[in-house]
Amino acid sequence: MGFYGDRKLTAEEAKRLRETDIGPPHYSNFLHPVIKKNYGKWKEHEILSPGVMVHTAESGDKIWSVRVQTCRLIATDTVREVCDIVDKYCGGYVRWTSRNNIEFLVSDEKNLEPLQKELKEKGYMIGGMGPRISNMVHTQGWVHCHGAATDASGIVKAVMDEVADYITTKELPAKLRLALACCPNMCGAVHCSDIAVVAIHTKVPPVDHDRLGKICEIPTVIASCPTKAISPDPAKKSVKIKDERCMYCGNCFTVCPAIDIKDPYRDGLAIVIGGKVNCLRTPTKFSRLVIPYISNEPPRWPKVVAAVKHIIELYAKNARKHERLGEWIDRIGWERFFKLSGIEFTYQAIDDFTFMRETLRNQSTFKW
Amino acid sequence: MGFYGDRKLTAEEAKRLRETDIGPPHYSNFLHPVIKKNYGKWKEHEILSPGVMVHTAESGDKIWSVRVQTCRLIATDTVREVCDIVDKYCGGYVRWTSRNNIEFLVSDEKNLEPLQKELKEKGYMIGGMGPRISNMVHTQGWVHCHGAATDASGIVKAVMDEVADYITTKELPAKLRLALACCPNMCGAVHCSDIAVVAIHTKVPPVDHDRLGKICEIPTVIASCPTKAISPDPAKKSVKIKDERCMYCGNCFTVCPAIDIKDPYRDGLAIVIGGKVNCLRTPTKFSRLVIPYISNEPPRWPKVVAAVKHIIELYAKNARKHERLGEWIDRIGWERFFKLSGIEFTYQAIDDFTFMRETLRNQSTFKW
Amino acid sequence: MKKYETPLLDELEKGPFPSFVKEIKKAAAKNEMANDELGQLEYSFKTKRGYWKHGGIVGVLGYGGGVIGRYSDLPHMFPNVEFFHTVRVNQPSGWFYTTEVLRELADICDKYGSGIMNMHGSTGDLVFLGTTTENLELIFAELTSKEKPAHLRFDLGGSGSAMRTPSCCVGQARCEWANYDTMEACHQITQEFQDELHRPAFNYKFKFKFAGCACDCCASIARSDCSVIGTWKGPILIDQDAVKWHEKKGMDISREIVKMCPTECISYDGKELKINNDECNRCMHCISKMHHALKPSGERGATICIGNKAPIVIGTIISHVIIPFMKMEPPFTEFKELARKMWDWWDENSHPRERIGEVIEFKGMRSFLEAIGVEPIPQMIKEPRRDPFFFFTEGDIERFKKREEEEKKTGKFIF
Amino acid sequence: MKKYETPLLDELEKGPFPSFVKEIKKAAAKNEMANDELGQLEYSFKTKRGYWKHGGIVGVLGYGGGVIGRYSDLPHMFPNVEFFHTVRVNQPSGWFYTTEVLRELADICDKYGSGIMNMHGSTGDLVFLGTTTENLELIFAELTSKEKPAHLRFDLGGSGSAMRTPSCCVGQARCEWANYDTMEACHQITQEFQDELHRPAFNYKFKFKFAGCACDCCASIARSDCSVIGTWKGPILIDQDAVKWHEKKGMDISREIVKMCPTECISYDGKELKINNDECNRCMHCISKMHHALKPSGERGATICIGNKAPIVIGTIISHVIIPFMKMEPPFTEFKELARKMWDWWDENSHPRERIGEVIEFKGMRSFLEAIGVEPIPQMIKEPRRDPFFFFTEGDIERFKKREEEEKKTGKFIF
Ligand code: SRM
Ligand code: SRM
Ligand code: SRM
Ligand code: SRM
Ligand code: SF4
Ligand code: SF4
Ligand code: SF4
Ligand code: SF4
Ligand code: SF4
Ligand code: SF4
Ligand code: SF4
Ligand code: SF4
Repeated sequence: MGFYGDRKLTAEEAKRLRETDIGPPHYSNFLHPVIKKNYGKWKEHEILSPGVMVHTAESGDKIWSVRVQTCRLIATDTVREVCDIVDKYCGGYVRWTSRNNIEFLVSDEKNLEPLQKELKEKGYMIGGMGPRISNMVHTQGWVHCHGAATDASGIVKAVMDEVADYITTKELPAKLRLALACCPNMCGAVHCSDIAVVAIHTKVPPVDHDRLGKICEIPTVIASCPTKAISPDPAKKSVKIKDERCMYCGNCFTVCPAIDIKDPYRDGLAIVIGGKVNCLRTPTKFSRLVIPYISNEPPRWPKVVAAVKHIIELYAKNARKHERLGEWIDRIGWERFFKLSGIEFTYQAIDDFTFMRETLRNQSTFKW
Repeated sequence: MGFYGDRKLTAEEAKRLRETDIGPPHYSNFLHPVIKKNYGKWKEHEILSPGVMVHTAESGDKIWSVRVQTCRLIATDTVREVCDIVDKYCGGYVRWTSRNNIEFLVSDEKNLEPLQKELKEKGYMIGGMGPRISNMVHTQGWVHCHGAATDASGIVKAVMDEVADYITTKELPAKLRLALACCPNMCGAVHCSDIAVVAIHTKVPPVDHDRLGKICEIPTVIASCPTKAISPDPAKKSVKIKDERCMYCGNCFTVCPAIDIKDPYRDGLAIVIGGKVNCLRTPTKFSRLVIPYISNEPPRWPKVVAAVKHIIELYAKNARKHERLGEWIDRIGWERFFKLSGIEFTYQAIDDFTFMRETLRNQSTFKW
Repeated sequence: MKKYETPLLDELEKGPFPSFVKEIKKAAAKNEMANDELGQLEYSFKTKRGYWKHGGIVGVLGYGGGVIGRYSDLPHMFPNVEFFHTVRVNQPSGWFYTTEVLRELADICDKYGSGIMNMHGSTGDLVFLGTTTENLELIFAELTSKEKPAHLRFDLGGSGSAMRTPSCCVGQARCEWANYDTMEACHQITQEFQDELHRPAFNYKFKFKFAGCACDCCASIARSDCSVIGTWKGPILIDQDAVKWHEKKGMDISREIVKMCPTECISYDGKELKINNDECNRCMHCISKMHHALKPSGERGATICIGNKAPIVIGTIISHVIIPFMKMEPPFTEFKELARKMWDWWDENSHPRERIGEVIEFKGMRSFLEAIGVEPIPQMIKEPRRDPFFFFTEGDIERFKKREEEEKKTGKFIF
Repeated sequence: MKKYETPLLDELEKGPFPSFVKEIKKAAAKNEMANDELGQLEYSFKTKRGYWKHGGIVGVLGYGGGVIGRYSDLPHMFPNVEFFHTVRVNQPSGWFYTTEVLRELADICDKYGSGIMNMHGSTGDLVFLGTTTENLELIFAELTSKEKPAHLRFDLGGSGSAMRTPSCCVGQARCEWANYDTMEACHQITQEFQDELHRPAFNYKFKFKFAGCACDCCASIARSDCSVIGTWKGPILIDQDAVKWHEKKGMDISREIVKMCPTECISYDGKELKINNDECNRCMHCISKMHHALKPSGERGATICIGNKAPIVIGTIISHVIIPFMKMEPPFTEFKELARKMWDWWDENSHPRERIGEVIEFKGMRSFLEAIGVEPIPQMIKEPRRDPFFFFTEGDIERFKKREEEEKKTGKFIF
C-alpha cells in the first residue's frame, strides 16, 4: 500500500508538501543486493533459454534474469500482481527493459523454475532473448494521441500474437526488432527497426479557414511544411495548401489544430524494413519502405500481420547466421529482395525527399 | 596537304560551299582494314608491355595498339609528324583515346618494334596501359578559359613528369586516374578520379555595381548561387553578396562578368582523391577532399606535385592488387588514411553542403 | 458505471501475447476514466479514427512540462475522458524498481488517474495514462511529497521544448560490456539539468541516451540528440580456451566471426584466434558472439554522437560522432560542460522547432565545433567532402600560406 | 614576330612527359596568334591570373553553338589574341582518323587559327584553339564544304544550352567486351539530333556518352546526362583451362577474383571455377581480370542511366539507372524516342540552367518516369526510401483498395 494509502491529498496539503526539481530517486535504492555488490564487476553471461539468462560476476556471484513480454500499457492491478511474484521469488527487486519488458531478477537458482512455472500459469509470456523477436516498440495510437493514423497497441497485439513462436522458442538468424509508430512523427523511433509499421495519412488536410487565423500563427504553419506546400492566403487570413506538394506528413496539423489530417478512409499503414540501431558489423541502418499502403483494418489488421510474417519467414529462410534483416537485404540487394518476396515495387519506394540522390542507383550494376 | 591547300576561301566561296547539319563523317571511313573486317568480332586481348596491347579476333586476325601519351594541346606540326609515323607503320590509321592519348594501330607484327623505336627516338612517351597511370584528364586553364583559378596544362606537365615511371614501367595495384579541373565547374569531370587537382577560388568576389545592372540579369545572378549568398541591392541596382555564405564557387561570375572571382594571391589548389568511374567491384565513387588549399606556384607547383606523389606511393605500398585508390581507403577507413598519410584533417574536409548527412559518421565505430 | 460493448476490442483479448485490452478492462472494472477510455477506443476501432483533441497547455505550478494535455473530441459520449492528460514520471536509471516503489506509483495512478500506466514511454518515462486537470497538482504533490522517504519521491519527466527525460541501458548494473557507468551518468545528468528538464527554454526538445557499448541497447544513436556510447582504447583480450569452447559448441568461427568482422582484422587458423587491434573499430560483433572468449581492455570512456532526430522536417538524422572519446566518470564535469556549450550554440543559432541536428546541417559543422571548442578530426566523418566548394576563414588561408613559407625554409612539405 | 621571353614556361619544357610549352612554341614559330598566346600565358604564370574575358556570343550563321568566344583582357599587350575563339569540331566516333583527314584538319587549323588544337576536349570534340571572329565562317565553310568528299567533311560540335557532342568508347571496333555498337550508336544519335546539337533550344546542356560495358572507358556515368552502358543477360561462360592458365601466370584466384566479387557469387576449389550467374551483377571485375577465361553470353543491350552533372549548383550527381536493359541496335529507334520524351519532360519542367538530373531531383522520379512511360522497378534504386512520407495519387489509393477487396474474395494477400 502506498505512502498515503487511499487518501487523496487536499489542495492545501499538496501546496505544502510538493517540491520541485528533486529529480528521480537514485537507482541504488532499487538494486538487487547481488547487483549492488557486483556493480561494474560482471564477468560474463549466458542465455540459458529464450527468456532466461544468467550473469556471472568476477566474484562468482550470479544473477538470473527472467524476461517477460508486456504490452506496455499496464493496469495498476497487473503491476501489483507482478509485485507479488517479485516479492515471492526476487526479494522485491525487478526491472523493466528498454523494450518495455519485465526482468525478474533471481539470485537463488532454486527460485528459477518455480518462478517460471508460476509466470506461465498466470499467462505471462517468457522470452525475447538471443536471436529472437522481443517486444514491439510502439506509441500511443488511438488510445491517447491526437494525430494517430491508427491504433498502436492493436496492431502490435495482432502482430505479436502471430510471431509468438519467435519470441518464446524459435530462433532467427539474429535479433529482429519490430516497431510501430502511429504517425510520421515516429515516436517509436521506428526508423532503425528491422521491420516497422508506420501509420500514415494520405490525404491533403482540409483547412478550417475561419479558425486558422484565430488560433494558429501563420508563419509557424508555413514553416512547418517540409515540402513548402503551404503558402499564405491573405484573403481568407489563412493559408492554402498546394495539393500536389503535400505528402501528408501532418506537421502542419501538429502545429495548428485548424488543420485536420485524419481521414478514416484514407489513413493507413506502411511497412518499412531493414533498419538496425547498433553498429555491430555494419553501421546503423535506416528502415526502408517496401509496402507503401495497407488499409486500416481493426481489430486485427490481417494484411499488416501477414506482411510482417511474410518478411520474417523469408529472412529466417535466407539470411546468414548473425545477419540482421537489413544486413541480409543490403548484401543480396533490394532488387533481389523484391523479387524473392514478390512485393510490388511502387513509385512510393523511390525517394523524392532528402535522401533521393543517395538512394538512387548510381551504378550500372544490379541483379536481374 | 589539305583539300584546299594553302588557299583561304573567300567569303563568297564560303557562303556557297558551306552546309549545315552534316554531322561528323562516318567513322567507318577511318577504320583500319583489320578493324573493319573484325568489327564486333574480337575475341581477346593481351597487354604486352606498358604501352602495347594486342587484340585477337575470332578470325585469328590481330591488331596491335601502341599507346603514346600526349599533352592534349598539340601543334598542327606535331599532328603531321604523327601522321608521318602512322603512314610509315600503320597504313595511315590511328586513333585517339578517351584520355587524349594516341593509339598507333599496327596489323603487321614486324612493324611493332621499329615503330616503338622510332617513337622513342622522337621522344614520345609510350605507356599507360594496365595497372598504371595514364594521361591526366584536364581542362583549359590560363591557356584559354576566363574563369581558371590556375593553369591546367602546367600542373599536369609537372605532375606527369614526376609520376612518369608509373606510366612507362612500374605497376600499381590498379589503374590510377588523375585529373585536373581549373575551376569548380569541373570540366575535367574530376569528381570521380583517383586523384584530382581542383583549382579553387577562395575570396568572395567583388561586384562591379556600375556594370552589373547594365550587363547582367539580376534574378539570374541571384539564382546562380548555390548557397543563397546573393540578394538584390536595389539602391545600387545591383546585388550584394553575404560574405559568410559565399564558398567561392564562381557560378555568379560565370553568369555575370561584372563579378570578379579571380584573385592571384588567394586562388589555389585542392586535392581530392578516391574517386572511380567504373562499377567493377564497387559502385562509382566520388573523389573526396583531403587537402583543401595549396597556393598557386607556377611554373611547377612543387607542393601539388609532392602531394600527388605522396598519395600515390602510400597507395602503391598499401593497397591490395586490383584495388583502386578509393577502394583501398574506403576499406581501411578515411581516419586511417589521414593517419597513414600524415595529411592534416581540416574543417574543409567536413561536408557542409549537399552530402553532409551522408558523409558524417553516423556510427560509433571507427579506428583510433 | 456504463457498460460498453466492445466486440472489436474483444478480438484482441485472444492470442498468446499479453493483451492491452485485458489491461484496460482490468482498470475499467473499477475506474470510470479507464472505462470511458475503453468505450472511446472501441468507437475508434469501429470508425477508424482517433478522437483526441490537440493538447492544450496544462501542467503543474512552476513547471512547463511533464504533462501532455489531452481532451476527448467526444465528451458527450465519453464524459470521463473529457480531460485525459498523461503524466510523465521520470523513471529511475535503468528502470530498476522495488515492489515497494511500484506499489506506491500504482496507488497514485489509481487514486488520481485512470489506473492505466505505460511502462514505459518511448523516451523512458513511466507514464500515468490519463488524469484530469485538477488532479495534476495532487499527483505532483503526492509524487514529490516532502513527507516521504527519499526513495519514494518521484519527479516529473520532460515534455515540450525542453531537455527530455534521459535514459540509459542497464550498463554496469548487469552487463559486463559497459564501458562507463550509464546509470550513474543518466542519473547525474538528469539531476544536474532539472531546470532545463522542467522549464522548456530551448527552441525544441533535446534528448540524452546513455549506452554502455556499441550494442546500443537503449537505441541512443537513433533516438537521442546526444547519444553517449561506451567504448574503449585497448586490445581485445583473447581466452584461447574459450575460443575452442565456442567452436565445440558449434560456432563456425571462420564464417561467424572472421568473415563478419567489418575491418577484416581477425584471423583464425583452427588453433589460435588473432586480432589486429590497431585496425579494429570496436564494433562489438566478435565480442558479443564469442562472449566467453573475448573482452575489451584498457582505457574506458564513451563516444559522443550528436544530432539524431525523427524525420520531420528535413528527414531523419542519425547522431554523428562529435567526440570520439571522452572519459565518463562522476561527476561528469567535462560532459556537463559540453552539454551547456552545445545548448548555448544551439540557442543562438536556431529558430523555434529546430532540433540541434538540423541546426548543425544549416550552419555547418565548423560553427558548432568551434563553439564547443573541438578540433576537426577524421573520426567525425565517414568520408570527406565530395564537392569542390568550401568555406575558408581569412585565418585559414593565412595559416596555409605561413606554413608554405616555412616549408620553403625547411624544404619539407607538411600536408 | 615579337619574341617573348618565357623563363617560367621554359621550365615546363623539361622532364619526360610531353610538353605543351614545346607544342605552343612549335606553333608560335610560325603563327602570330600562337605567339601571343605564348606571351600571355607566360604573363599569367608570372602574375598568377588568367587574362581572358567572358566569352561573347560569336558563331557561324544558322548555328547557335560550336564556338566558344574568347577575348584577351590584355589586347594592348597581346594584340593577336584579342580575338581567340575556340572552334569545336565534332570528332568521328571513337576518335578514329586517317592521316589524310588529320592533315586536312591540321591545315584548316593552321590557315585560320593558331595552329594549336586540343585533341580532344573533355566532351570529345577536336578543338581548334583560337581564331578570330571573321575566320569562323571560313573555317566552317572549309570544314563542311560541299566540294569535298564526304569523309573529309566535318561539322561543328555543341556548346551552350544544347545537346552536346556525343562520344563513346572504342567499343566493337577493338574491344571484345562491347555489348552494343557504341560507335554506331554515337554516330547515329549525333546525326539524328543535328538540330538539337547546333541550335541551343534546351534550358541547359545535355550530354550523351556511350560505353560498351561497365568498365565505362569513356566515363559516361560521371560525365554525361545520359549514360548508355552496355550489359548482357546471360551466364558468364567459363573456360576452365584458361582459368588454370591465369593461375599459372601467377594469379591468386581466391584473393583476386573470388574475394573481390561484390556479390560473392564465385567459388573456386582449386579445380573448377563456378559462378552463380543469378546473383552476378555484371560488374566486369572477374571478366576483365581473367579475360582469357571468362566472357559474357546471351542477350546484349545497355543500361540507360540519367542525370549526371558537375557540382554546381546542388552538388555532383552521378547518373542513375532509368532503364535497366534496352536493346541497342541500329537504327536505335527506341533510344531516340526515349531521348525525345526525356527532353520534352525536361523542357516543360525546368528553368534556365537546370540540368535534367537536377530537375529529376526537384520534381521527383515519378513525374519523369510517367512522362517517359517507364514503370518503377527496384533496379532503379540502391535502396528504397528512408523517410515515411511520400506522395500518392488518388488512383494509387483506389488501386490499393481495389486489390484489397479482391484479396478478401480470394483469401490471398498480394503485397
Ligand atoms: C535488457 C536490455 C538492456 C536494457 O537496458 O534494458 C538488453 C540486454 C542485452 N543485450 Fe541488448 N538489450 C536490450 C535492448 C537492445 C537494443 C535496443 C532495442 O532493441 O531497442 C539493441 C539494439 C537493437 C538494434 O540494433 O536494432 C540491442 C542490441 C544488442 C546486441 C546487438 C545484436 C546484433 O548483433 O545486431 C547485442 C549483442 C548480441 O546479442 O550478440 C546485445 C546484447 C545484450 C546482452 C547479451 C548484454 C549482456 O551482456 O547482458 C543482454 C541480453 C541480450 C538479449 O536479450 O539477447 N544487445 N539490445 C534490452 C532488452 C530489450 C528487450 O526487452 O528485449
Ligand atoms: C582505349 C580506352 C578506350 C577508348 O575508347 O579510348 C580503353 C581501353 C581499354 N580499357 Fe579502359 N580504356 C580507356 C579508358 C578507360 C576509362 C575512362 C577514363 O579513364 O577516363 C576507364 C574508367 C576509369 C575509372 O574507373 O575511373 C577505364 C576502365 C577500365 C577498366 C576498369 C579498371 C578497374 O578495375 O577499375 C578495365 C578493366 C581492366 O583494366 O581490367 C578497362 C579495360 C580496358 C581494355 C583492356 C579493354 C579491351 O579489352 O580492349 C582496354 C585497354 C586497357 C588499358 O589501357 O589498360 N578499362 N578505361 C581508354 C584508354 C584511355 C587511355 O588513354 O589511357
Ligand atoms: C508518449 C510518447 C510515445 C509513447 O507512447 O511512448 C510520445 C508521444 C507524443 N509525442 Fe513523441 N512521444 C514519445 C517519444 C518520442 C520519440 C522516441 C524517443 O524519445 O526515444 C520520438 C523520436 C525521437 C526524436 O525525438 O526525434 C518522438 C518524436 C516526436 C515528434 C517529432 C520530433 C521531431 O523532431 O521531428 C513529435 C512532434 C512534436 O514534437 O511536435 C512528437 C510529439 C508527441 C506528442 C506530444 C504529440 C503532440 O503533439 O501532442 C505525443 C503525445 C502523445 C500522447 O497522447 O501522450 N514526438 N517522440 C513518447 C514519450 C514518452 C516518454 O516520455 O517516455
Ligand atoms: C573545352 C572544355 C574543357 C577542355 O579543356 O576540354 C570545356 C570548357 C568550358 N566549359 Fe566545360 N568544358 C568541357 C567539358 C566539360 C565537362 C566534361 C565532359 O563533357 O565530359 C564538364 C563536366 C560534365 C558536365 O557537363 O556536367 C563541363 C562542365 C562545365 C560547366 C558546369 C556545368 C554544370 O552543369 O554545372 C560549365 C559552366 C557553364 O556551363 O556555364 C562549363 C563551362 C565551360 C566554358 C564554356 C566556360 C565558359 O563559361 O565560358 C569553358 C570554355 C573554355 C574555353 O575557353 O574554351 N563547363 N565541361 C570541354 C569541352 C570540350 C569539348 O567540347 O570536347
Ligand atoms: S507517433 Fe504520432 S500519433 Fe503516435 S504518439 Fe507519436 S505523435 Fe502521436
Ligand atoms: S501535411 Fe505535411 S506536407 Fe502536407 S501541407 Fe501539411 S506540413 Fe505540408
Ligand atoms: S574547369 Fe572552369 S576554368 Fe577550367 S575550362 Fe572549365 S569552366 Fe573554364
Ligand atoms: S562565388 Fe558562388 S557562393 Fe559565392 S556568391 Fe558567387 S555564386 Fe554564391
Ligand atoms: S549497450 Fe552494451 S553495455 Fe549497455 S546493456 Fe547493451 S551490451 Fe550492455
Ligand atoms: S570488435 Fe568488430 S571490428 Fe573489432 S575485431 Fe571484433 S568484429 Fe572486428
Ligand atoms: S567500356 Fe567496355 S566495351 Fe568499351 S572499351 Fe571499355 S572495356 Fe571495351
Ligand atoms: S561480373 Fe562481377 S558480380 Fe559477376 S561474377 Fe564477376 S566479379 Fe562477380
